[in-house]
Amino acid sequence: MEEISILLLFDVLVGLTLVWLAWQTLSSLDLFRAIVLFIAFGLLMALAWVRLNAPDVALAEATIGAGLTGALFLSALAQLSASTKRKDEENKIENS
Amino acid sequence: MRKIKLKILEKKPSLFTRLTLGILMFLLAASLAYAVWSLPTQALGLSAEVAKNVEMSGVSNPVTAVLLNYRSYDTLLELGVLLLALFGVWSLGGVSANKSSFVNPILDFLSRFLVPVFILFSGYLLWVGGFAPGGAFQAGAVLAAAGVLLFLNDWQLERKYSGFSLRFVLVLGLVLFVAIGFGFVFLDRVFLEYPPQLAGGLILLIEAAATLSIGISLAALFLGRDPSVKSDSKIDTGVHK
Amino acid sequence: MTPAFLYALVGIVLFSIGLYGLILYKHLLRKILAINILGSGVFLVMVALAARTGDAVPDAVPHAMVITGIVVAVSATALALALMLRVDAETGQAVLPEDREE
Amino acid sequence: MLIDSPHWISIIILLPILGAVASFLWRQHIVKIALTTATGTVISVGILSWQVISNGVQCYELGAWNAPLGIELYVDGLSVLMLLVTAVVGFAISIYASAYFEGNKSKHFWPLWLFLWSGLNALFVSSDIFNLFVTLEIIGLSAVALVALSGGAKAITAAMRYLLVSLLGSMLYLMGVALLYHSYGTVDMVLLSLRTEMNPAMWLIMGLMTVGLLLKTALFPLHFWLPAAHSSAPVPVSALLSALVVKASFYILWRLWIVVFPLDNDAQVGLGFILGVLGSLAIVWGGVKALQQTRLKLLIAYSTVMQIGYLFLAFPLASIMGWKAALYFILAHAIAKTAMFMVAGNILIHKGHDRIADLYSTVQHLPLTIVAFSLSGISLMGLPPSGGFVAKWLLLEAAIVSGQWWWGIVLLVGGLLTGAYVFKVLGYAFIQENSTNEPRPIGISKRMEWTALSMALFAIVLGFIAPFVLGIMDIGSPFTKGSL
Repeated sequence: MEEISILLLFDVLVGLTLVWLAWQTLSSLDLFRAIVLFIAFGLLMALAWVRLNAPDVALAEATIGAGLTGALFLSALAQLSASTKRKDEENKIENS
Repeated sequence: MRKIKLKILEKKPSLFTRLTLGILMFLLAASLAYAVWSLPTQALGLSAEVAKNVEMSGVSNPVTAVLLNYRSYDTLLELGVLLLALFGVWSLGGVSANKSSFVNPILDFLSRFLVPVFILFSGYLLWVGGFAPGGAFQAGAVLAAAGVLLFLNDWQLERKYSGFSLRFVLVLGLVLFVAIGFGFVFLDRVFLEYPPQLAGGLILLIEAAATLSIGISLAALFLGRDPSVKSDSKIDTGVHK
Repeated sequence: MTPAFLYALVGIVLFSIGLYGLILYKHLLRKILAINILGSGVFLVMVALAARTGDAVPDAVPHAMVITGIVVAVSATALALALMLRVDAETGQAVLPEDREE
Repeated sequence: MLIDSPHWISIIILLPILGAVASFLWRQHIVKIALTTATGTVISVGILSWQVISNGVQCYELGAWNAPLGIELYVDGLSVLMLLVTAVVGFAISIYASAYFEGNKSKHFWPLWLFLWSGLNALFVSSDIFNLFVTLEIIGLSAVALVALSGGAKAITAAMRYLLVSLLGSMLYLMGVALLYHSYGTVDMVLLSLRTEMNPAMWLIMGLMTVGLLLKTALFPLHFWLPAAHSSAPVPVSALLSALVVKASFYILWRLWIVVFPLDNDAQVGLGFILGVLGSLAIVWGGVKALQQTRLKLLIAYSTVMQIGYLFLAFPLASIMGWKAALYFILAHAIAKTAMFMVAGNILIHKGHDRIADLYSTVQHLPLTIVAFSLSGISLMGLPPSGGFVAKWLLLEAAIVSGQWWWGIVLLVGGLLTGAYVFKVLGYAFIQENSTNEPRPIGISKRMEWTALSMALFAIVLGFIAPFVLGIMDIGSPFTKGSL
């Protein structure tokens, strides 16, 4: 019985952290931080899948959901900030 | 890794907007919670059906049995979705190649070690999917991770492989899936029906091709453009003659 | 409270947070993150409710559906990000025109 | 016998996929491959339709697994007509596009479009609500990529907005699927129809799925993404989106309301009233906005917003005749709108712009195109003897039978608004003016003029073959509760 309640406590903790990470991902001003939080969110989701007896989904989530989606986001952000930098430099030249 | 930071200072929406939307979302969540709460405590799912037929399916991992036998049609179309996303990304032409001339030596060293490990692990996941957690999608993602590492090290696909050969590998999984699925139609079966004694082998064959295609597709999505097209060529806007 | 219902509730909350973020935030990258969180919420509901089997093996059908869903989500995300970069290149900002702040 | 083979139902899905793949692989023969695939698909759909018309409903258990474990395909009269209209429009657009696109655009257009075709066919024959989600994603992603194909800030931002809306719609729908599966243990429509019962949770599921699908169908006020997306896409794509893609999500909604949600007649009429009001607003709003437009393509796009409204007038009537009217609206609009967008494309190429006020002397240079515009306009207005007339007639009859005459007023207002914007365009096109400072108009391919004209003619012919078409609709009696 005690074991069950400890596990349930763990589940509650995972659940709350998931919600917190999701909230932080969306409300963080820094996009880089948002993406890192999103990757952490994905990894924690994988843990949730394990707890739900879904190891196949956990593997898919860790590799695709967190890993590759995260890589896609990071690469997109890198290109976005490169283009912002370029635009800033152009503006500077125009202004000077 | 280069420091990539981008602060976007959005003007915060008014308190009224946030509050109204917040209340609406709360109501939505509450009614969904009620809907979930009113469900029976015991699942009405298909566990029994899945288990009963698993011997006929050719694999013993029930999830793989669903993905590649009972509901393999979904999986077939899903391979299509992945390919379609790639068509879409390529049609956008890519903005500009991510030219990072600076290669991190640690990353370089790591990738020399990690890429073969990833490829091996991918093969393992593929093999194990028949009877334990794993399968084509997970294996494909790990394979793609190897590709992502290579791209981060400025690795480039040799020109002679980036045209037809690449496209061929990308569609291989889907085409083989259709070919095997339709092959038995000529032996008086329906589309996607496999003889039980051959199912295991056929599923592994389909999964092997799918893994390769999924892995390369995902890596290509990361690259973000058709490697056979010169990255600087401007997207042409002429639509008609 | 069983883990199944607990995680289903978490899924519902994630779904709502994702929807809130999608509507409220303007930067496209954040909108795409929001869609992903919203999707994760749906997947969590789908799999969590499949675990209402006590100690027996959970239903594998929703598991397979969610794996399908995850692959569909990554495909859509890749296309969305590529489009976002083009929006940025064409308009100078990664936001939709109606959300631009002059 | 080959023709009697039960496998055509899978061939109509596989053939376009293989065509897409082949056109992706062998780019140097892309148009040849694409047109061959289009022809093959039309023939396969024809054979399947013939089978259904002569032998009745067709079922196909994929992988020999029956529902609930496996996925079943199901073709009745409603599916057949959706498949046929997709085939007709798809074939015409393929012909048109083979002259319209070239080079780089052509390379990207064909694989995307053939995939979209496959997704549409798959959707119309599926009776599995999760499988429908996958087909919706195929349609959504390819449609978005096709909109973006024309490049430029307008099209790209429209595509971006469209993608976000489309994904949100799919996710709302999927949440409904998840809850339905966990409430009733199946995702098969036939089994669901036997098991579902109305309770508070079911109302919520219904709400989620309906809103998700309405977003994709662009019913007022959820139409905000449509005009930009449909008007900035390349012309063949605009035609596809207006004629077929919005109808796909409508089709799912329709099946769910008739088959899966266990609404009794009163609930159907009551809830349907809300949709009917939204539809009426769409008709008035879309019509007024269309009238205000100065660009032809935007005018046609707003006309789509309006025409979608008509489809929803059938919901409060909740009668077989009302549903038949909705189906006839789908068919008539699909054909007429395809013709109209082709007309816009011809004018765009010929004049280099689509400003309505500067359309003078178009009738001298492109007589066939203007005839096509007039004929498709007749169908959209609902004048006899066109397909649009049959649709309006059926709807009016159904409204009177059920004592809800007020929908008739909406029909009348809609007809007048449509008449106004059609004549506005024609009025400008007939002005004769020999201006010398305008650049020499460009001649356009005969193929493009003739496809536009044949589609417009077909929109009229649809009025004459109504008894035959309405007969097909009865196969498997898709509009009766628990019919699947």
